[in-house]
Amino acid sequence: MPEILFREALKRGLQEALENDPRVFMMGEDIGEYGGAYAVTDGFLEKFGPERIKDTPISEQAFVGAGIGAAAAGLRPIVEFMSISFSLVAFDQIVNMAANLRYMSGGQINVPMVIRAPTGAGVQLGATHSQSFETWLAEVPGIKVVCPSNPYDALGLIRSAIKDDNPVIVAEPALLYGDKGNVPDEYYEIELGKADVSRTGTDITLVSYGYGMRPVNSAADSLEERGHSVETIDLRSLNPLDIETVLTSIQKTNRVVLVDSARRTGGVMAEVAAELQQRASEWLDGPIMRVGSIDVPWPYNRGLEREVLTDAGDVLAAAAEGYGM
Amino acid sequence: MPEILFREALKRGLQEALENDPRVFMMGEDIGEYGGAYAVTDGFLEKFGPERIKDTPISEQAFVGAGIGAAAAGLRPIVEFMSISFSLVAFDQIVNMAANLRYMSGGQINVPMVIRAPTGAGVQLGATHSQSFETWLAEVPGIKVVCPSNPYDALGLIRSAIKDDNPVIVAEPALLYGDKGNVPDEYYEIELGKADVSRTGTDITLVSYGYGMRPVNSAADSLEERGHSVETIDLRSLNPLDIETVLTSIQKTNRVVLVDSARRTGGVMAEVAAELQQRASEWLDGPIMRVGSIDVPWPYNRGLEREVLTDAGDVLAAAAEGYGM
Amino acid sequence: MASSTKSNAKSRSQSSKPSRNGDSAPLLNKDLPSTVDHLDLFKMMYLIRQFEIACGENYSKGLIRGFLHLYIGQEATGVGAVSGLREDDYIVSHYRDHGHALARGMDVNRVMAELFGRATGTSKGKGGSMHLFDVAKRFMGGHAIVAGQLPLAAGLALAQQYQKTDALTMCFFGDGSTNQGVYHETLNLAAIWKLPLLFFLENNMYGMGSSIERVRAGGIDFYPGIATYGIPALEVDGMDVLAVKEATDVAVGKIRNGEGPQFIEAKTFRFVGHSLADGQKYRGQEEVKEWEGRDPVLTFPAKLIEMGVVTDKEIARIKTEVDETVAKSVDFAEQSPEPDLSQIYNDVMV
Amino acid sequence: MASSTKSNAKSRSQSSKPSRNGDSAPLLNKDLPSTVDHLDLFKMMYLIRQFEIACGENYSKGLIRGFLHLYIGQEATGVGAVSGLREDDYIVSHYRDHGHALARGMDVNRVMAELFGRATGTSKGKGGSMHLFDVAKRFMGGHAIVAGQLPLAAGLALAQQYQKTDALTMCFFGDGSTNQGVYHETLNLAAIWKLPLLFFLENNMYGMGSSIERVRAGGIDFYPGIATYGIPALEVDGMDVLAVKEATDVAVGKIRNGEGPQFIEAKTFRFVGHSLADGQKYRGQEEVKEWEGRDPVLTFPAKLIEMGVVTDKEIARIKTEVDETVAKSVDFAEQSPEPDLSQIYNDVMV
Ligand SMILES: Cc1ncc(C[n+]2csc(CCOP(=O)(O)OP(=O)(O)O)c2C)c(N)n1
Ligand SMILES: Cc1ncc(C[n+]2csc(CCOP(=O)(O)OP(=O)(O)O)c2C)c(N)n1
Ligand SMILES: [Mg+2]
Ligand SMILES: [Mg+2]
Repeated sequence: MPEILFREALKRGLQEALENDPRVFMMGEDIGEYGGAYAVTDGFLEKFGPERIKDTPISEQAFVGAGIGAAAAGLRPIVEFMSISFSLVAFDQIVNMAANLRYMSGGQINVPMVIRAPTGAGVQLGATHSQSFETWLAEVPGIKVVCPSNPYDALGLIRSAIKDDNPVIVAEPALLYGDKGNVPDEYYEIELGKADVSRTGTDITLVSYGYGMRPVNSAADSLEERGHSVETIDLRSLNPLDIETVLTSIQKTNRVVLVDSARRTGGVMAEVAAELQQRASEWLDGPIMRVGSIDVPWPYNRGLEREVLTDAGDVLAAAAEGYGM
Repeated sequence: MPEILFREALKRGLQEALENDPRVFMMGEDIGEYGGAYAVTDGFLEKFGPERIKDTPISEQAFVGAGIGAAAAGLRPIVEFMSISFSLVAFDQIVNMAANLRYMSGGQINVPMVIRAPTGAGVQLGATHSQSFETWLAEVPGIKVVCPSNPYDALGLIRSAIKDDNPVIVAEPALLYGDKGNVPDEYYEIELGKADVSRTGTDITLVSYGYGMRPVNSAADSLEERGHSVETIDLRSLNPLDIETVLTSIQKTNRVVLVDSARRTGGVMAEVAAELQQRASEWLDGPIMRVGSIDVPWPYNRGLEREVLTDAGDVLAAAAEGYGM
Repeated sequence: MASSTKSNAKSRSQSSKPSRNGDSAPLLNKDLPSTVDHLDLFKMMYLIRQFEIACGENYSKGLIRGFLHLYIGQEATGVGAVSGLREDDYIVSHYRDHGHALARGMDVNRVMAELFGRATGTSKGKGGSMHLFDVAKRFMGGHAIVAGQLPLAAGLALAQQYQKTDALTMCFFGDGSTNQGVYHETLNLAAIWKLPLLFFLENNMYGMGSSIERVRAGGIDFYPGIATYGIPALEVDGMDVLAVKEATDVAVGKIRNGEGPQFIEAKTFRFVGHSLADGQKYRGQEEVKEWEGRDPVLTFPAKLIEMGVVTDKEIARIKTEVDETVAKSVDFAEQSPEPDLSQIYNDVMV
Repeated sequence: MASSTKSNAKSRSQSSKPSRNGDSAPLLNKDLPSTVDHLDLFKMMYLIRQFEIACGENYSKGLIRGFLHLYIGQEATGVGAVSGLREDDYIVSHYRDHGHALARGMDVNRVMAELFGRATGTSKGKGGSMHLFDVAKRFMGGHAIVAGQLPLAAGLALAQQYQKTDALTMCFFGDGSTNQGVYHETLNLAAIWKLPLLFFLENNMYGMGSSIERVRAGGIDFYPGIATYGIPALEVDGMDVLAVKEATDVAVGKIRNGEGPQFIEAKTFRFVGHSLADGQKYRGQEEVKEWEGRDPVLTFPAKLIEMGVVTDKEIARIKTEVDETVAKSVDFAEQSPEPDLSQIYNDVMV
């Protein structure tokens, strides 16, 4: 299988959709002439023209809302935030409009829209630019949220997201755009709402998604070096949340560490932990261990930021504390 | 102790502050000439004048931001949202500004501001007007969030909130404004971040806050009628979260039901459950039971809305399912 | 015709204070296209009025709940505006949406049933008064976050442009909503993309308890500032249904002609409180009385009779018919079933 | 003086395209108050330029990280504007804030240390380039959400008004930020409350890769539309430090005089990319070259020398001095300790 970059995988999925479905178009700040803040849409303007690659003003509320309207009218807009940190100014449109329209109208309106946004900390952008608001959006009934951790999933998920008839948020970990991974030339999709058992094992289950899979994979390597058999689960989708796959794994391993690269408090893993303990406490050899970034605004300084951000050491410490591994 | 209404308790706290501290002033939509959407500020304009009771345009971003600026300059603004559902349009100011300013400036700036907002469902306002965004704000480092369940707490908490040097959100359950309760004439405050053991018992602990205390209290009555001794805990503060008080209670009762009137998924009780199971699993006779409103957009129809909203029956069902009570 | 109508609309707007009686501006324009049926316009205005009165009554009885915002006083605006549209045009409204919905031809029974929260309602009882929808009629809501509907309308217009139709989107909003930033963002977006979007401002002088003067710099006229966005804007007397229709025709013509977004500001007034919870202590009753003197539901038929276009009898007949329609809609709503509890889980996702 | 300066500022702004050389507008106004020290203005502009160059170098070395937005080309604007303020006035800026911070007199060493993320930085290394603060100097940030700083500035001005001082707040923002709704909300709020707020627009023709023409209806001039809010607005040549100072003096005078908010639009240009990650494929280098011909750091001292106000030597001496200051600041930053990890938990709450 050819190796490609995370950003290239996304680009391939977007390009296919633009080529195959005339209802698909894109909107966002500097996605056209500038080529996209993270170069995902580089060259699109030349290829698809300004009607389908729409550079927008710095008006997130207006252009996200316009995406919702265009979707309600039967188009399939793909809207890009330059950072999920900027999605806050448009939260009302996403939460009150995109998510509620179908319900409030008694099922009359669909909003087949994709919202893409780089997410997460780790590149020293400071408190206002390093956030992970997909954890909030994942709690809103009416929208789906996915977050890929590698190029293969990025392509598979973006394909399914674009085909889905609901609003779908694709949170793209900014630290991963330059990561490489194998992606087949043959067409495939990844069903939204299905977790991936990315490594099978019998002694402990490590669960994460997005950037969090990096510390998970590295911690899994360390644990295996020490002779433990590790199962890793990549949630891939934050809403719907595939608790079943995690439950099944725990019934085998009886140990679990939940890992989030977003802040620890209140995030996705709080929900997973709350749900697991209610449904699987009998299977567990110890408490469900939960790891996340430290609950402070993101600091700029490199050393501080790295310390705040979840790393493999944190995962190992949790495995040790919870299960003596 | 004299009985007063929830809205009168809030009013008393606000009025005291306006009388005693010239740095305190209020801003919000229709708080002046109209008298406040829920009549909390009725008569204030006449008493304190337009400099201190500022009617604002429907510009939540601007006037919340202005509150932050005024607080940074040493005043003590109290800002009112007409509904916490409308806070979304100003989320950027609250989350990126109010919460981060102190950290980003290395401790140079304080933001002693209070944001008040009616919250919650139950009066048939439909999907856009019935939300409980305090559960999100409670996850943001740098701001405090409280949510009173009765007039006594409303007064004690608003007093402390106004005196606090941090941004404090006071989420006021809209369904409670007309509730009566005993409030002493003597001055008292309630420390932010301290839960209240509002009823002591030995068999089971029911935990909630805000409107959720209504189903909790009524479920507790039913359980006691059936001969169980019930402890109830009112969190009162969502950030900081007083897990210790809940832990202490569980060590005695060994049973717990967490109750939220906001949606079940991802809310405050997910965090409480995740934390409790990690720290108290040894004390528990069964899984931590979690109850919340159904995860759908809020419907308008009365019957549907009531079914979605957490009630005493849901609490009792959880006690039965989890602990056979 | 277009240009004469434009100046007509503008001249009529010199004073935004209502005149002492409804005579100062020509109420009937003989040049009107024959397709406009004056009786239909009256009938629709009267229907809305009676519908709203019935809503108020049933709110008092507790059969309608939540927030209820009535359109009483503004009928000429909504009816005149919507009468200028084609079936394939979209309409977007805010929470004060009954008038727009009825003017669009939404089923009276089903709208009333929605307010009663019944299964037969337009949103199966899930939306309520502030969230009316009828996609078949291209009535795209009913939106309750102030100004939140504006970008949605821009998106609908964007789709119409993208699909290379000459259909357009009409978006209603109130004076108060112009203080939301997203209003300005949408004006700009519509202008740079030349969207087929008709911004329709219903300036009823108040946003809840706030008179324009208290919350807006720049006074009570909004249309002059729209030039900043390069969007043509005009003002019209919102109490005069024919003037509103004329102004709308002009703007609609320009949009279909590919000239991009247009803006109409109708000066109008709600005769009642903001919602049923409003004691109106922020305004004097003289002001309300003055505007009530121009009530389109009274002055328009009076004028029609005076000019010999219709007879007393015809008006009386229409009223009887409408009264019956409204009464029936209340019966229909009352007799309709409540939604089944299983409906809670439907319509969240596709 | 005030009124003559006003027309002066306006006349200078006829063309927003840069003139082929810097001569067309009078660079030096003999009527200037004697308190303005031309050499100080030059020195500050040169300091900012050299500081920014040093930042770029240390970014390449990986010693400064995150997003880095340089002020190169816009020095005359920030220096001219800030030189018109008193010590008790507040300044609020956006992420392109180094120039404003230095012009305000913030410590060069500590600013550089902040960019290096060191414990000695103005925010102890927690804020970085986009989040500079110095409350003692009333420099209130450094804000990285586009337009998010505007309501904060309104609040500071509100406090100044509430406290019945005649101090004011100056808020910088870029052309791109006017497309955020909150900008409009703030203009309106400032106007209805008559806040002592000076809106200072640095129109550098681009918001990241987007030229104004592509993202704004209504063209490249912003100041005319401000009349909609009833706020006096004027345009000034942002490449001419004295013109900027004059315009600022006029606006500041009016504000202290109780006339409410004022608005200045300075036409300027960044000679470099939006941030250090910008390849500038969205614009031609001729345009950049043209503006570089008006580089205030070159044309201003040249003019001073030509007019005999200073000598070559004095300029050279200043440059040497500044070069040393900047070099020292880099040394200071590099030698400063990293913050202790315990600092993570400090400064979250009081
Ligand atoms: C963002 C937001 N803020 C506040 C409200 C509460 N609110 C509902 S209607 C209204 C007044 C709107 O006035 P206007 O736009 O003039 O419309 P009108 O009611 O006069 O038709 C307010 C403040 C809201 N729904 N949304
Ligand atoms: C709400 C928001 N959207 C997008 C961005 C990303 N962004 C940062 S600066 C910028 C361009 C701003 O341009 P302008 O206001 O003209 O200021 P300049 O950079 O030219 O000084 C953009 C789009 C942001 N920081 N915040
Ligand atoms: Mg109004
Ligand atoms: Mg710019």
